[in-house]
Amino acid sequence: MSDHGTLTSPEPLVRADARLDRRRRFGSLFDAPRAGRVGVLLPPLDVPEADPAALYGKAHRPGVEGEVEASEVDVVRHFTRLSQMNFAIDTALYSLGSCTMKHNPRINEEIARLPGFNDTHPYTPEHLSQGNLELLFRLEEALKVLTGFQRVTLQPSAGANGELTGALMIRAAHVKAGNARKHVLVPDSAHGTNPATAHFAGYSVIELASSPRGTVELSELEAKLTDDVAALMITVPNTLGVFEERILEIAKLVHAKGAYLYLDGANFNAFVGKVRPADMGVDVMHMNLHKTFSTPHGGGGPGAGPVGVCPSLVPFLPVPTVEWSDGAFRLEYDRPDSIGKMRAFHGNFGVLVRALTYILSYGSSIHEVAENAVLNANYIRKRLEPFYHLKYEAPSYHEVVFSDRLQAAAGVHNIDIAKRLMDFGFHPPTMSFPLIVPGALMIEPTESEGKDELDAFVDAMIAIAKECETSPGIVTSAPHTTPVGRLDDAATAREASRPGNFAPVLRAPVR
Amino acid sequence: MSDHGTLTSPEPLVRADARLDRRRRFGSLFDAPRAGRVGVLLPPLDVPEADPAALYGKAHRPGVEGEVEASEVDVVRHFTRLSQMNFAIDTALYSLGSCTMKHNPRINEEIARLPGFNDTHPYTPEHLSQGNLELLFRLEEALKVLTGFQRVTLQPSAGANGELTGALMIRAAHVKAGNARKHVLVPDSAHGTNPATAHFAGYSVIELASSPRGTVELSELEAKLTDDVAALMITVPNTLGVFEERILEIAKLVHAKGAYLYLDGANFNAFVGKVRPADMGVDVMHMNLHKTFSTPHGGGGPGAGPVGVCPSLVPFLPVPTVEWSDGAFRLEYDRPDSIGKMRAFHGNFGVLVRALTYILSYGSSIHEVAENAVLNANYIRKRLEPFYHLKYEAPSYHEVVFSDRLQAAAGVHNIDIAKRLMDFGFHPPTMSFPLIVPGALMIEPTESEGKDELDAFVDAMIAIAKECETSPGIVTSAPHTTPVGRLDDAATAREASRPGNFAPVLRAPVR
Amino acid sequence: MRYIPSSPAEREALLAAVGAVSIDDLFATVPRAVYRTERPTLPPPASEIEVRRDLGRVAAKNAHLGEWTSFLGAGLYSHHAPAFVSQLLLRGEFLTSYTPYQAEVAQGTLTAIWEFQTHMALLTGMDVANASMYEGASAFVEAVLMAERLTKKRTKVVVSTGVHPEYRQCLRTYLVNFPFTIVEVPLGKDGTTDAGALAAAADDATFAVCVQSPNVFGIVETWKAAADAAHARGALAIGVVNEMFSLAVLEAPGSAEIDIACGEAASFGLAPSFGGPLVGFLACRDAYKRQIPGRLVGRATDADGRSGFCLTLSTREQHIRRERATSNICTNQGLFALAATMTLSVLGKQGLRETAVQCLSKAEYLKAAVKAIPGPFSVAFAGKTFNEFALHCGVPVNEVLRRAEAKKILAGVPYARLEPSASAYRDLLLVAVTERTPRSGLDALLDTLRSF
Amino acid sequence: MRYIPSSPAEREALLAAVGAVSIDDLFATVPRAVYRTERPTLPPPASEIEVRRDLGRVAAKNAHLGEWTSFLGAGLYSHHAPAFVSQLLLRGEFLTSYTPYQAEVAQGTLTAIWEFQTHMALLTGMDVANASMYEGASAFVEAVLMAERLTKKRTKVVVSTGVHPEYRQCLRTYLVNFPFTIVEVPLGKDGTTDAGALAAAADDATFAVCVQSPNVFGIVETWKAAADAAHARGALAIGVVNEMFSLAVLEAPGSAEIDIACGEAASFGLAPSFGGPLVGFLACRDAYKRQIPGRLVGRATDADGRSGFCLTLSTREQHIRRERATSNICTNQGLFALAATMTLSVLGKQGLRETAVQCLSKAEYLKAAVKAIPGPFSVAFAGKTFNEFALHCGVPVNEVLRRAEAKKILAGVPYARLEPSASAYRDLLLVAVTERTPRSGLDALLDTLRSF
Ligand SMILES: Cc1ncc(COP(=O)(O)O)c(C=O)c1O
Ligand SMILES: Cc1ncc(COP(=O)(O)O)c(C=O)c1O
Repeated sequence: MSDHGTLTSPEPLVRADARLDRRRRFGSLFDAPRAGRVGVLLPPLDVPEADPAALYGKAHRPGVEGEVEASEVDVVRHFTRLSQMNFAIDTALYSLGSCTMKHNPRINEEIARLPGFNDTHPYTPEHLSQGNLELLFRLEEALKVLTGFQRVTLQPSAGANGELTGALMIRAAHVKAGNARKHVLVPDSAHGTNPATAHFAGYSVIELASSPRGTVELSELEAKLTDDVAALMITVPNTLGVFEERILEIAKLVHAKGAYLYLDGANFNAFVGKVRPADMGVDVMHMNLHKTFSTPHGGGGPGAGPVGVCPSLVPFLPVPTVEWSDGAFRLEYDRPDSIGKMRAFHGNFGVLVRALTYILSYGSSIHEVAENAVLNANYIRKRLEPFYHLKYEAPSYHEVVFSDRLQAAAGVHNIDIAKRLMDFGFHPPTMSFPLIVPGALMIEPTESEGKDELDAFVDAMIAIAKECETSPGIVTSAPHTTPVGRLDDAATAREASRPGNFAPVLRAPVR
Repeated sequence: MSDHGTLTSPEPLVRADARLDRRRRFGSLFDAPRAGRVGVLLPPLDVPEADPAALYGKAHRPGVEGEVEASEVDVVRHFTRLSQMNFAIDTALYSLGSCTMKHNPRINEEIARLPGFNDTHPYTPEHLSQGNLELLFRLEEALKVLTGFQRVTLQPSAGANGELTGALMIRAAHVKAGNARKHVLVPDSAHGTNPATAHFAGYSVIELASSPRGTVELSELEAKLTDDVAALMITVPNTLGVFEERILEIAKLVHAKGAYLYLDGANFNAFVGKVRPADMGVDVMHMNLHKTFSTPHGGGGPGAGPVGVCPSLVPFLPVPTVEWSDGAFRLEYDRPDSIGKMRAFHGNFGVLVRALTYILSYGSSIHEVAENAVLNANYIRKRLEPFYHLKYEAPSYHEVVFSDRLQAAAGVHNIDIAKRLMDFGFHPPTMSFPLIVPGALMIEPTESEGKDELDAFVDAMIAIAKECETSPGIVTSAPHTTPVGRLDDAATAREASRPGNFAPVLRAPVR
Repeated sequence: MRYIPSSPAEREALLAAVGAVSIDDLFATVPRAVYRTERPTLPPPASEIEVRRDLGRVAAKNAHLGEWTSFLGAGLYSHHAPAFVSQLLLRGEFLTSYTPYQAEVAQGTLTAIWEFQTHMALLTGMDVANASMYEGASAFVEAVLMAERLTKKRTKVVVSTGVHPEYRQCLRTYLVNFPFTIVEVPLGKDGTTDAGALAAAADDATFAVCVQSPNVFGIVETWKAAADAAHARGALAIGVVNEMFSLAVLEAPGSAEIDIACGEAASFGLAPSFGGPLVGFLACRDAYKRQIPGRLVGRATDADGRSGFCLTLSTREQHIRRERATSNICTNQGLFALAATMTLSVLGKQGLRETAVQCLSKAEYLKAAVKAIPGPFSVAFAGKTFNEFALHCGVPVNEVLRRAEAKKILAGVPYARLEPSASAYRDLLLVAVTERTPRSGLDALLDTLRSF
Repeated sequence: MRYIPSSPAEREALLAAVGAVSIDDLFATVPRAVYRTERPTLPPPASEIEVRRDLGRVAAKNAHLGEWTSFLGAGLYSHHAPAFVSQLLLRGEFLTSYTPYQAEVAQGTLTAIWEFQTHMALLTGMDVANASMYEGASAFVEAVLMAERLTKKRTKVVVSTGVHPEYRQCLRTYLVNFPFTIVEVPLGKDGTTDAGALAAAADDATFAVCVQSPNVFGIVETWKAAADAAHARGALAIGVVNEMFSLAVLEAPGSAEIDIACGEAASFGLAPSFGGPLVGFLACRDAYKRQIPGRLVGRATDADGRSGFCLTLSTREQHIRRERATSNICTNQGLFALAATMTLSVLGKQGLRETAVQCLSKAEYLKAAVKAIPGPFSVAFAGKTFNEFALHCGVPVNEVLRRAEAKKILAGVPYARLEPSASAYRDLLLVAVTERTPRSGLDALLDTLRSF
């Protein structure tokens, strides 16, 4: 019996007949009017009851019309049922490239939920928050060890927010040096947040066309690297999974022009413990703790985007920093060149607790993360190369980007392959970028997949490639086993056909 | 759009074609040999390492051959995937009669997990366990209020264990009075644990045939109530959901013979807060905290089966009891007539914490539990009566027992209806008893179902009744939407055909 | 390592399959000068037992709200967190999934986000809301930038100083590189933003007028004053809320002609967690939806007519629009938007209202009692409040804190901590209550004040 | 009430549908004399906020193992509980389902039970194991009753006094009404059950000979002695284990001719929870499986050949066989059998062994150090031990406990607490360690002993 995690024979698990399948469907809690139902009890009011109508007069609002009315039972069931419609890392390999969907250890959740961390207010006096400050201090120290940077700010709320923090520091440094400069260079393979960030930092974006290897073309860089360039934002390995072999020369060129080298550290998972970015000449880099450092993605967030900086950028770090002096930790606000604050309070603290827990768990073995992430991606590449087109052939690191070129001939596109993969029980690859690979299938297995799961995934991808030849209709009409069929297509199509007129239903109506 | 929790149109959610459905199946962790995988790290050993081989010599065992080898990732995924194959109260109405599958509030879980409760050892000195003893004391007090008994022991591990505790106390009392007596009377409608318990207490069982109303036939009782009868074990409301209207006369008859009246309190949910069993003349009763008091059933357990007793049985309670004196709680072992201990330590303490949490949450409104449980069962009865046969027509309390009589004509049996109900998203009713209703469908909705969910369930039952007429094959071949089809049939059949020869596969082989 | 499934033998098999002799082969394109062969200088891997011991000790050094009576607020309020919420958040299907790019396998997340959008829209009285922002301050900044895009070619934003100082500080940080000026309008004697000053500050170059209510001193503002000031000049009015329960008893910004509402929704059951992760929100009129930053979920139907949810209007976003996107936000606060949604669902209409009335009542009780104390304390402003107010201290604020700490009370947030430069407010202590603050706690604080 | 979904209006609709005017109508067959119209005399309903406050204070009165260094064992040992276990146990699909009577909708529970059975069988070296018993003591009683059924018409059970006193006490409680005699065999000088005495006590009326290893004093017994004593007289040998990690370094009962193994499996990551819920187990040779008490899960295939799991051999059970059932057990310890299964899965072969070696090493360290202390303490027995040993105290045991408590140490379990009547053992303190006990804890206990 080979019943364990491998693919079944094509025999159906669910009988086919419409008459046989009577499963219930559940929509939104707002769909079912349950007037008069109650979900919570409060303690009896132990002070005289104030009358808001009398107190506020005209400004009084009698309540929130349209809000849910439900019992605790209704609510627990609703969200339990909802969850059952999600794919997740906890259920199978989640190949969404660039997102580093790795195992999220449960000890992280436990530690982050300790009341001593979780139930503390950010304005608690410092002498009563020494544990929290120690945690921040220790995480910064660990990230300094791993990156080689002089200091690391933990404040940014996510990767993109870290990018902006970095860009603002760069700009502040240039301003301080007398010239803000005008442009930021961004390779055409970059993630969308990079150009967006540059824009929000007040820079215009100049795109660098990639070399045939998918990396930065040095001649292109030199051509565009004027005195008006504030920084080059690169990603290493880049979104093709390719390492910038000539990173040291790139850094030299950039520095020679007085510009800064920004590293998008979203792909730190490919080299954590193996290379310190500061050693490569990187001046500033954000890390996505929700990628490399295993904090859960939570259906879209939260994340945390600490930013490490070289010595010359230290004065510009956001306030406060955490300092140790006279036997105590304290928050330092007195930093005259600081860019200020990126958000209220001290960052996504709970995410930081999880990340430190993870770093302590790996400790000095953390380079194994990178080693196995790269090994797994290469294994997938090797096994799928005969079946899917690989536009860029440079060695892969943590991810590999195929395209649908071979399948497109039969009218099957990356989106179809992605949807069909759902029927096989896997989360699809990333398709929205890199833009330089049309029909991209960006696959990042991470280190937390074992050989058996990699094989199951590869077998599914191969089976689909074969289906594209033998019965492409099955693929283009996929998925067949999910609670709903394709929805986004409809919306996107409608939007495209009536740009500006498309009116999606963004909320429940008030009854 | 009517998309919320009601039944869908017969249109299939899953496409039918075998070629379309490629879902993965997962078996047991023991199926997949993963030699060399590691799931935990221990702290480095901080004392000299002992050599078990040298120490134990012949008795040394080098390890446990055949044990799992898996990474944390494998294990988390395995159990997540397993869980997804279960129906549960948290997903929908769970009609399993007699089991009182009610909402299990999450605050109970939170409180039971407080380290002050959860991480305490039973042999911690009493002065360092005052909180635990207080909890036991308060729960006993609350159960005394609800039952009217003199005392309640919290030690029994589940309902059946409570029954045995009660039976042993009864026997001890008779022995002390000079005659252990020989028999226990048990109605033919009783749950299987009742006769089994009587047997394990050293009594022989005499069955009482039920009246046409499904209740105790007083003439039958009088006929069988000899001086050798130690006790009558009844269930109120009984397993038909019918209240023993003549309970007071029954009690009088039993007491007149010097016998004890034992109440199986599994159905306390039907009258908690409405009737105190001691007021009805009951001498001893167990409660299933995992039923009436909402502690989770956990896929089969744990439960807790506290037993309340009238004054004359108090001396026989298990040791220890919890007493309050001199400003402290203490465990009292010095009870010379005690039956002894029913288990190690102090009972299923964690379950007791959950039950007290629940009782505090309802407080003086706890009678609403019974009121709504009975209301819901009656609503189901009313709506299903036109479609299913009701053998006993006496008023229903917390549950209603239909039979498959009408459907059996078309060759459809209770088991088929049960399996088909799965396709509609509900857990089937109980079928294994009461034995006096052939083809029983014992339905207990509990108070924690709202009108909408009751309606959805009823609609499904009605739809199935109609299918039995129009397309019985769909019902007899159900379920169609579950990860596996019927398994138990095969095993049961094989066992029946080769009694004593059937060799089920009870474990994984050692590779 | 327990988080890396493959055994050494399996890793060898993988290496062999890719045709590599050693792991180093896979890193061949890394410049040798920076390729590290020694292990990182971190301590050895820690077991769960050790991590629990180590970080458990660290956590124990903090004063946490389970053991202290807290009057801390100032933008983050500790309300009731229903027990089921944190337990359901642990479900792997929620916890370990990502942005629902693939709708068919993410209906759970998508439905919940759509419900979050609905809740935020209902509470603020707006037409639409997005899938979440990082937290209140950055949501505020995004709202201001959005207003700028919507009005075009204007350069000035008018901000009440009643807006939380950290929010204003963030605005300065984010706007420094744009040719915009920020004009801050001071508060009047009663603690509300002076309507005249607001109107005066707004001119034809103004793209937004921003107020917060209740403001940082807990004072209820008149939304209409900001709306009028803005609309008189063709600007948009932005309403900031960071105590969302106030919206169950106070006029919604959307009902008072505010154009964009934004702020912090952590009041809905989120643990304070030293200030994050929280959950920002941004809601607005339907006409402005194409300038909303961040994700949006819409309801749609599939080819077979089944209703479902999917990401929509994505062309606003960075992954499509790149440098012309409405924001650079990508990862948001999904899990905590879900937590707030769960909490709101179980609170419901009635729970929202009851909670708000309790908060209000407790604050009123405290204010009345403070006024009755003959000592050096007074309620700083006459304006109406909800669950927080500024206590004027005639003795050093730190002395008040210290005395309270001795009784395990966190008496409040010194305003000086938020804005050290605001010397006029140096003697103010912000005191907040919620439905979790028991009368005994209120009385204990009053006793402390009476001791002066 | 929040746990009762229907609104008052819905309840009215239900009442109307059933044709009742009031709820009282539904209770018409309850004798009026006992039907209560007043509310129960309990306090008013408590909110989550109040329950947390109330029971949080109660819990805080206990000494818990997170804050104390504990050497408590005596049948219940606090081993490492992997973080994921308690989180996955909260999944409603596990938590809020019941006995998997309906296999098609319970494959999760069934698979896990089957794995539990496999783990127990592997550890004990037996062929089969059941789905769980309540806990160790009742598992032991069930094993004895099972042996009686298997041997027929015999009346005597021989039990080593090395079996946990509470287990023996339970045996007396359960057996009192049967015509069976219990013969207890004392321990020899070295703390093991005297093999000769065991053989002598067994006769042709004997149906079972029972030993525990490690026994209640932590001493490793020789299974074979019990097996020989039993088999020489046609009786069955029962082996009790309540420190399951010992089976990773010590001979399995099933490899030493023991017929039935039973005991407590809480060592696999269960919280002590003041003694319950725990998880008992019972394993035996294949030939005896039809006399096993409680549930059994088997692997089977459905009509389409798909592999699955279902309850099997149910005709042993009370719901079918009634008074002739092999036990009256119905509800068992499902969720905690699952917890143990999860823990065992992640420990795996290597983790089991490593944990056992650590336990052994720490106990040996402590024993050696005790022997080196010149004071009034000694190791009571010369027999080999695993992770627990009996410390002979030349000073009052309670004085030792008290001094340790001052350092937040729970020094051990006084044997007198388990069996006050055993005056020969009055001066013994049972001292247990696990892999969670750090060296610093061991040394702190030693310091306390040295202080005498
Ligand atoms: C390459 C790259 N850069 C930047 C980001 C933005 O990070 P975040 O989503 O945390 O804002 C991402 C992830 O989404 C990414 O993959
Ligand atoms: C009527 C009745 N009596 C007794 C029991 C036995 O209780 P338990 O399963 O807790 O041992 C049950 C439940 O299973 C029951 O329904």
